[in-house]
Amino acid sequence: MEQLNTLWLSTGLANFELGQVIMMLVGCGLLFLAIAKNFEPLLLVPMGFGAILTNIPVAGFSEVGGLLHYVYYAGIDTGIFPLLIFMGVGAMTDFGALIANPKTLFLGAAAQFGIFATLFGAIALNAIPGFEFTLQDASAIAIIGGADGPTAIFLASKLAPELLGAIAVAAYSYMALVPIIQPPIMRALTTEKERKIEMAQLRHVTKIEKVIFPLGVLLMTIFFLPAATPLVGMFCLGNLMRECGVVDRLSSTAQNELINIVTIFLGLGVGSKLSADQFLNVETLGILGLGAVAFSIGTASGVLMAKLMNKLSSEQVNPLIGAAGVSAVPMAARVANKVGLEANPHNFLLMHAMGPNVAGVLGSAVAAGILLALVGQ
Amino acid sequence: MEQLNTLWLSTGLANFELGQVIMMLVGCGLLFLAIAKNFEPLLLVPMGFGAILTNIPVAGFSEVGGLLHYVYYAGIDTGIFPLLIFMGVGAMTDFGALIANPKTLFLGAAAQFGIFATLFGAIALNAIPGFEFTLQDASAIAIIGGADGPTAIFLASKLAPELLGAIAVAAYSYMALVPIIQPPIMRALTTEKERKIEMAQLRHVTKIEKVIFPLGVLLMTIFFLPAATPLVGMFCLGNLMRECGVVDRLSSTAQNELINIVTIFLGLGVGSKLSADQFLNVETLGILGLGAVAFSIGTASGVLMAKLMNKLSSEQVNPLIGAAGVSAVPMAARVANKVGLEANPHNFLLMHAMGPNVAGVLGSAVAAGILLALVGQ
Amino acid sequence: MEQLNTLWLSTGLANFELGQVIMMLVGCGLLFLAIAKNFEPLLLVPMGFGAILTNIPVAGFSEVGGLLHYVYYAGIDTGIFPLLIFMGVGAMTDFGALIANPKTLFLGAAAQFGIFATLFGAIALNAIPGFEFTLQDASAIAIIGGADGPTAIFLASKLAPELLGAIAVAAYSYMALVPIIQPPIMRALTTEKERKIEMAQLRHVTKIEKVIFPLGVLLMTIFFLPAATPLVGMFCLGNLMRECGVVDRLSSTAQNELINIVTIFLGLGVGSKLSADQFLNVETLGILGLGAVAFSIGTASGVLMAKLMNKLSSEQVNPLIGAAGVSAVPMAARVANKVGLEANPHNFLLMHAMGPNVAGVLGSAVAAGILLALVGQ
Amino acid sequence: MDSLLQTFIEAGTLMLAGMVFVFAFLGLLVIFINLVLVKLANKYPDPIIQSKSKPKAKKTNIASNGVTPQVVAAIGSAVTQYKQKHGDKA
Amino acid sequence: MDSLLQTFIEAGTLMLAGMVFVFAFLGLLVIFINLVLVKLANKYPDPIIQSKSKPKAKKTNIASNGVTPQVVAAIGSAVTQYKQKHGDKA
Amino acid sequence: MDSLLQTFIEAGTLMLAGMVFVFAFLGLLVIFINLVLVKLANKYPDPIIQSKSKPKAKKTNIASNGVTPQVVAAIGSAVTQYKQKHGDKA
Ligand code: NA
Ligand code: NA
Ligand code: NA
Repeated sequence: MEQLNTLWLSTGLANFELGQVIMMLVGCGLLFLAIAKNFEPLLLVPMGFGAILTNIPVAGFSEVGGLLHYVYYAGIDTGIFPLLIFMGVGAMTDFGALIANPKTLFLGAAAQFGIFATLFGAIALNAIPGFEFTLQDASAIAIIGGADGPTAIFLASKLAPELLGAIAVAAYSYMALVPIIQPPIMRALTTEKERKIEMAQLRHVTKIEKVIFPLGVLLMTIFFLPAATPLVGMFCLGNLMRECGVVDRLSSTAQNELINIVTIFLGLGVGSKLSADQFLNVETLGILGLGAVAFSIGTASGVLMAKLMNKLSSEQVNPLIGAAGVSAVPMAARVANKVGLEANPHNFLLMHAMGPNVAGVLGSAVAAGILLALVGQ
Repeated sequence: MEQLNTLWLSTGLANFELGQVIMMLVGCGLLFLAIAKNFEPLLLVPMGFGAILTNIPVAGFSEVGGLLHYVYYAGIDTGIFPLLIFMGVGAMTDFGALIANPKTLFLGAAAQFGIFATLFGAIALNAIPGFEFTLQDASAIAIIGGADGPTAIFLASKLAPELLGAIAVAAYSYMALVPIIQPPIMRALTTEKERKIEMAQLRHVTKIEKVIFPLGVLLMTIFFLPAATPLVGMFCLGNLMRECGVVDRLSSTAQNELINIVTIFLGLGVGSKLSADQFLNVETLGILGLGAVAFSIGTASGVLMAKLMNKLSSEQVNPLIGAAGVSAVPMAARVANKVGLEANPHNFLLMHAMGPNVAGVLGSAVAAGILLALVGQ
Repeated sequence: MEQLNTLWLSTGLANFELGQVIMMLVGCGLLFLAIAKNFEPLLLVPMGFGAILTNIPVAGFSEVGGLLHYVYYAGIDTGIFPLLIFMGVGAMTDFGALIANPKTLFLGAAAQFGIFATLFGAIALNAIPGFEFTLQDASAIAIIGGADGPTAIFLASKLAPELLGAIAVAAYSYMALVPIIQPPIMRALTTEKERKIEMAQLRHVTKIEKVIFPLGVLLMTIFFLPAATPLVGMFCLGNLMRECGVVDRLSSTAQNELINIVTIFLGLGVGSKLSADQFLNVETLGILGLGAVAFSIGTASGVLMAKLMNKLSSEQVNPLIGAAGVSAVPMAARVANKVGLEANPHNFLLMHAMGPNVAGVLGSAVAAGILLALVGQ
Repeated sequence: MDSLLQTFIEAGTLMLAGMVFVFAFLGLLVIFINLVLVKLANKYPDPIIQSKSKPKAKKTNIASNGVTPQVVAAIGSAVTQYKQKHGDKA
Repeated sequence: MDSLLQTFIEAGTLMLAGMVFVFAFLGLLVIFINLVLVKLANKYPDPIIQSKSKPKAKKTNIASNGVTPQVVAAIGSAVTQYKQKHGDKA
Repeated sequence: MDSLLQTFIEAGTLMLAGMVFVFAFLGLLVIFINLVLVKLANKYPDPIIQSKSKPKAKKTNIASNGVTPQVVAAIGSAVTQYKQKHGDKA
């Protein structure tokens, strides 16, 4: 009898709290978005699952001795997992389109206005009772506008670990929503004629350019923004391994097995931060709202920058590729391509949009470094 | 001269103790079984090797600073390695046969009687002088009857780490001996006519059933047995990654590179517990004996349950597939198929036996959770 | 304004020290050698990159909380990474040529004279003011003569961690320089006639010999030199997994994904020891000089041993394969083959040179064990 | 001896509670499958040409006989070219 | 309210400094590409038959149509053998 | 200077002891190979058609010329089919 009572007391049913139930539903919601709607499934499947596990009563997944506790503290609190993901992403990135058309770097730069405008907005939210974002919090939230998952997780783990769950959810959700968020903004800010602009074919980029490029980026980051070197450095290491041609087996492992292993653990670890007390509050609503604003502003800034560049230079760029500057590689570039095809069925913008797209990755890593340097500690 | 003396004193010959020599021979025995007899080689090769390494005098593999020390404390003491193996096994498991014929779950449940009867037997052994198994010890030993390596290692690391080596040896040895242990029991408990029973072809299982199934299993475990959620949760995560169809690269890595890497370390770490003081005692003999009993009882229970089901229902099941309920995937299912073919050369039971086989995995994870909930701490 | 000042103070430009700049140039030099000259790129690319990262001011890669700090202390200080590399190398090594012609073990033994002569030389350098190598330091330096990267890193991490960077640079550089260092020595010590010696075809080696060989090597190491068992043990584990034929998936992972992952981290971690204060001193010059001496002496000893064996036995060996005894697998064997072809275009020595080549790996692991046993602690 | 008896009783209870729980749990799973999954299967049947099963089938195809459709196509084309080059008499 | 204003000003400065820095940094990269990389590209053009692009091309070839040159060769040889065996009338 | 001499002697002893040990160790390995392994090889020779070497050979085969036996079979079959379809005159 006592045994049965022990067993009953050890069940989930006897120990559930409402918050845990809600957070499990949130986890199920993430799984649904990932599996049924194909929303960034590689991260959202383990993350949604991690959210369920961490909220199981009694089981103690995220307490000392629990699996997710180890995963979080060994991999995310230290920054190791996002940095390894960044190395893998670097090994997957081809900077050819960017090197062939360096002007697109300005589009990637302009799109970062989404980050900094959101930072301002997050502080402004403090005027509403209930919100009390510090500068650190606001910076971690603003980076959602960078549309780059590992960058957001890395920065949030350094500046506002208690917001990490909500920030990651927002970042990956909006990245998945890029095909829905961006097109109306792109169409509203451009004329039919602009969307029809065809761009010159990109020049051939030689091997040596691709090898020296990551080293040059790293060198400049070292000179001007050491705080960004963890992110930029690991990214450039991955890219150098890809391009140098003498360590193909390392590059392949970084792009495949290593990034897959780390992605599973990163997702679980981020999911473990989706606990009721950290997620179920008005701040999460603020984060979700600000994230949407950040994406929209970033998209608009990229498009407007392209239009400005067309004013200043005779060589015309299709302003649609400016939207790809938010990063969200390669989704944003595909969106630019698709909207372009609607206006001109013979106009393939994909390769041209890859320039601002990868520029956006660098841009948000730089922005993260600036925020770390200015509001870190 | 002094140098030569130092060198001599540093040799193994000058430092061997008898127990170490014997344990090295045990390690060599495991290697022999693995390589020459094909006994669960994936785990027994690293485990036998680990047993040799850990018993080398002077070298200190399992002392602070030694490789096996790190492997054991980082991966097994924390439970991380068995859980990752379980995730990989989940990603390899197809629940189709089980979903198509859910009644086979009862066969998987019945076979767990091997575990609980052995628990009783282990306590009974205390009546013999020399045996002093606590309830924790007895539970860790009994789980051998679950015929599931990672489950046994996980439970033993939590309840009786000092018995871990012997338990793992017994569990994997008997899993390898399934083709020898099971057939006589199966034949003794069934009539020729029963062994000839042909079963209806399994219905087609849709994708959505396979996706929802692991979530349903997890949900029920959360409700009724949170203590089992580490094992069941990681298993279901692996299975969900397999079936959801949107994270194939993660599923593939979990089934291949990640499980391979972890298997090497798990084997080495378990082998590091095969030290003379923990293995060379009468308790190990008890464990080996109880393990054989557990397997036999589990097999018999599965077969008898199938016969009982045939009495109660008009839809007949071949009782041979009941033996597959002990798990030992997929060996036990193959044994059922083979014994079935002897009686009826046109009767292929393999797919039907996969149902109880994977049910047995769930069943022993549930049993492990019950033991953790009732005697843990 | 204050913000801008903060930003300026956080730049690299405001914080650079001369030593850091020089060490970054050293890192770039290693990258150049790896990429443009194909010098052991698998290790030198991550190592050169690690050298750059660790010397970035402000970023703190190698301070508590930095990525390279974790990598170094978790993987190199513990010895785990070199041992895993050694396991992978074992899984890649075919001892067939050695078993078929066991005499070549003496060539591998002779080449280790490079190690012990260099040990003597390093102590001798203490006579020059500015050098103060302890026996530990001298031993760690001398192992460069073993021409085996992971062995050198493992020994240096145990005996002289503050010299690890310089020792790894020297070891890998000279391994890459084998095709330049060895041929003149080989030609100088042999006559045209000797270089033309053709060797009998190697006998077929059976599977059981290949399976038992690593176990025999391990057994002898346990008996006579337990201090070498970490290195030799992991090597033999890898080799056993390769040859036993029942764990091919583990062997494949050890040779590919696992060794690739570990190589990236090993390189980064070793690179993190290339800091100005530990590298920019006269001792590094001594290490570089002694390393070259060690390689040359090892090469010469191997060749001379082969000539001595020809004097003592009627069965002739081509003395060129003696040079392969330094290990540097498989480069040294290829060099022997190439120099042999110059003298006799129909004389393919590659397979014959693989015997001393892999013997050299065992030989230097044994030498490392001796040094650990005699001067360790 | 008394404490042994007590342990026995404890072990017996454990055995009973355990088996009851295991059967109850897996029995609930049977109900879950029969009620929930079967309904889901009827409501969301697999599309006739599954987008996912296609590449799988292709992979199996390659794995089982090592010949891809492309190879077959290439053979066809090679035979055709050969025919044209050599003036087929058929 | 005062502290809110101060935070606003801080946030504004941050926004300004950040955007200036991002533009400056990526602008310098533009200069780096136009000055350094383009010069390097002129000085060290890719060899006409790139040693690296060859295996890549091969891989793509296999990936895109699944037929390796070896298969084509094998087909040719099979056709030849068949011709010889069956006495070609062409 | 005295301590230097002492270190020299120590290094010399180390050199001697080390080389003796290395030669002794690898020499014992020679004996091990000649006595144990060779005997084992005679007692347990490889089966003539090694079960393990078969897949290996197959792999090498694929690796070295990219043509699997299946492809060859497919070619044969394609040629046969072509012959049948077009009415072989051979
Ligand atoms: Na971005
Ligand atoms: Na089981
Ligand atoms: Na060597």
